Amino acid sequence: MAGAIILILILTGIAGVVLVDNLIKKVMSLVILNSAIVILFVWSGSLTGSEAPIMLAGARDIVDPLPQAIMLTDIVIGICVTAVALAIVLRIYERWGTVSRRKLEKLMNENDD
Amino acid sequence: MKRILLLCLTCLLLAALAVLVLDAVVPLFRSRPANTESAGNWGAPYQLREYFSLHGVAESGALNLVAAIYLGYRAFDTLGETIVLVISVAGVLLFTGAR
Amino acid sequence: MKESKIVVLVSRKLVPYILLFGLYLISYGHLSPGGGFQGGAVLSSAMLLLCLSRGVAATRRLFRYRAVSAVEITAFALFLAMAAAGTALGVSFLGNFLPLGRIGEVPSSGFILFLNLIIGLEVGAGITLICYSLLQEE
Amino acid sequence: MTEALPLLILLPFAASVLCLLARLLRRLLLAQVVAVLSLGGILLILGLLLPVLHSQGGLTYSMGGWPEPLGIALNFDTLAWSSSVMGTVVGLCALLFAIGERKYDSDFYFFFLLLVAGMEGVILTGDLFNMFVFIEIVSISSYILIAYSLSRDSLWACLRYLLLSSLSIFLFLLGLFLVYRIMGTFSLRLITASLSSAGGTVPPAASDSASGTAKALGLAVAALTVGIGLKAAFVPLHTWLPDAHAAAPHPVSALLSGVMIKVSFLAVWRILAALGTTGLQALFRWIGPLTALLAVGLALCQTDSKRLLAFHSVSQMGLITAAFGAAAGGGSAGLSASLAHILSHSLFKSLLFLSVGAAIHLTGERDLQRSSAISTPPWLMPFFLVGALSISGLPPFNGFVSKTLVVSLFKSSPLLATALRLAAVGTAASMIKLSGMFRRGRMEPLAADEAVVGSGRSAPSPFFLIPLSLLALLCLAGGIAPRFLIGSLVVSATGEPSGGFPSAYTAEHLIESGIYAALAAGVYLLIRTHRASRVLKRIRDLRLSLDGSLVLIVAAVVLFVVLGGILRGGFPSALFSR
Repeated sequence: MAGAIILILILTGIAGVVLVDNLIKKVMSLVILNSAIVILFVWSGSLTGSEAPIMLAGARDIVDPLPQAIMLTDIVIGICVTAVALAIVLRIYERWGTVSRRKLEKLMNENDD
Repeated sequence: MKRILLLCLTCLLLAALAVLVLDAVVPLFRSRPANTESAGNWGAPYQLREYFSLHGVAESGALNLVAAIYLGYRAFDTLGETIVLVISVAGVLLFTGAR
Repeated sequence: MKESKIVVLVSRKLVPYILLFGLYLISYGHLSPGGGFQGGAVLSSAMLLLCLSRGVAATRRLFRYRAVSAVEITAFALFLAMAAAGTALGVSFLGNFLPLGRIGEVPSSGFILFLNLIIGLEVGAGITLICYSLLQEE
Repeated sequence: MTEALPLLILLPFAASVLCLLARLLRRLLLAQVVAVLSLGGILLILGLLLPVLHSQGGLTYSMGGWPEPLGIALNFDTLAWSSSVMGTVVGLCALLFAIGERKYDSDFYFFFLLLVAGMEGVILTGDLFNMFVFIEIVSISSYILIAYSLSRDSLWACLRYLLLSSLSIFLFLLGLFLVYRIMGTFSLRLITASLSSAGGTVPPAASDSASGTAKALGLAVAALTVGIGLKAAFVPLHTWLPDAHAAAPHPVSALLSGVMIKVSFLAVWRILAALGTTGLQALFRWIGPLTALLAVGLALCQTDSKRLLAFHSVSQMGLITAAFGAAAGGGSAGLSASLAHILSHSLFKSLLFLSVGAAIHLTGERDLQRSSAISTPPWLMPFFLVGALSISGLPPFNGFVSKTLVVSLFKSSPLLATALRLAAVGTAASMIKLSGMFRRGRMEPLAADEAVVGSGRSAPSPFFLIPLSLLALLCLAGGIAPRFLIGSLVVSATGEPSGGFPSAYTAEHLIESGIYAALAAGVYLLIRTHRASRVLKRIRDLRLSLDGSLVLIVAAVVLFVVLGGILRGGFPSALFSR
């Protein structure tokens, strides 16, 4: 079940990045992809045990803590990339007044000539 | 016309990707080895987990094993992560002109 | 935009508790779920709440831009210093050079506690700065 | 001495903190001095590490004292040494050039230092997830540096690069997940050990069938390769590079084209060496010549000087990947040719970017059609000439040596060799086209900035002269004494016996390069005709849209999985025999 959800998230994310015209929505699709990766790692780590990796008395069958730890790093990096991407999109919007990929590329090609 | 072509191509590729991923990944999840000790030389995720649950607290002094890995065993990743944060903050400030 | 009294009042009362909760998450990060990044994100969410309810300008008067940036840079420098201190004290680069203490108490686990604090401040200040610059009012 | 290893990364990090401080205090000079000092310090440490490296073969440093499956280790071997020397030298030259340009504030040096530090990290790290972190440091700082001028083209190029790169990083993470699931660790060294000790059998993963794991490993390698390969810019993944490298500030273009794409390729190299799938490596044998030929063809059509150079970066990456792929059957001749070309390309391409950048900086004109009327200062010409001769593969420069090595690998397959030779001719022809920039024109430069023009007309600024002459001297030295300079490095990095580095200066190769030059002149005259220039314009206007290039990434993964599987020939058995 969880695997199916992750697959759907991944496919949605890729399709969103590729097919959607709005640049902000493209960035949002990247966020979806990143979340899918986070869920994938944490879910697959959780298959190995049944308790949280907090070693209070009696904890024995813990889940794999490594995926959780590295996903923290991945989440922060995802936030950073998203912030930079949004700042650039903001700047592009200020300059051209549009966030549509097609309009932007048309404007760029016209300006070239 | 171009857009429809792109749409079809994307759907086709996504389907191919899904098939490839499922084909490769599903066998990995089909079974879980019962005996963790039998896994060989760092063969599977089970061994690292085993090590952390046995020695993690004593070695790092933290009850929260995620924190023990995040800041103890793999602190170098965390160092890189803070640098990414600093860079992107400086970058956002540069792009939005808020200085 | 018109200010809503309810939003202003609730956020004003809520912000200290959110900050406190963030500090709790940071300082108990090695004992219970939580940690530097999570606590830092909670800290910056308090700042985001302030920005949204009172406006960025008012928040920036309360927490100066230069002060927040100084916190961020200091935290980053401290992290590097902690990393290098391991080498200097003969442990290893990024090695835990402080005594582990009694496991289960708050002052334990050597430098993990301090790194949690540093990262908490760093993440809190960093995300606050991003909020400041992306939420600028025209 | 191993204790000095983390300093290689820590030094630029600490310097970048000082740059941030310099921004707060508004002291530009502090940032510049600190940046130069930290890169100089890295060079010093690398120099001190060389004897240790010679006596011990390779160094390993465990971060925090945690041994490898638990923690992260830095692996330092000759490959890492030579590529970090390359990165630091080019970085230092670009840094001096940036100081000479006098238009960046201390933020610029902050990002620049972190870019260099990130590349050091990618080279040094022995852990796949840590590699991801450093790749993100490299990519985020390069996004920001590309868009640093906040000009129209650079913003769009930056966003384009960001979206493509984020999609590929997603694939990299997917590959990381599979590697962790199969191998249970991210450590490259342990993965290699585990795969080779398993011999023909599959590692003991949580699978019930051997072929299932092999398939998953194939997918993982393909995803990892595409994930980093986007930055290495071989053919289906090159679409971002011309825009981004052309739009970046000149020193950043030199660093990105000179070092970053090769560092990413070295990461691919490390991954393929550890995970050992010869199928993908054999695929590079075909991708390489294709990349070289296609990119040279596109470069000939360009009129923007920096875009033309950026396309040449792609085509030279084609040569590098071709040599890497030729090593798939075993034997280290391909690997050493690949590394030799990596080193020499980083020198001459950064030289070219910096000299063209200096010309643009001094005249304010980057379009070849217009700039031929404007005269550039005459002292720039020799530097450009060294770079142009070197990239065209003419003696006595380093490009000749390494290019000859690469082409001589393809003796057995005339088709691929012909493609590489055609690419060489095209390269030389487009260099003739580019040299139009440096001719004496009728008009004096019309730069808006009076101070800039003044410094161009009188004595050249030492901040331009020193990096340019250093790079030019290294190009010349690499060509005159290849065995001594490149050869010894390459041989110890790829493990070939010392007699194995062949000499390029045979009569046959010299005549061959003469023929290239003659043909190139012919091609140049051909593309100058009226009819040809219309065709070139039409090709130039064919631009792949953003969505198209995003689709290409997904297509590349599917292609790599399928073709890699086919070339490997039978999944389970041949997979682990490297």
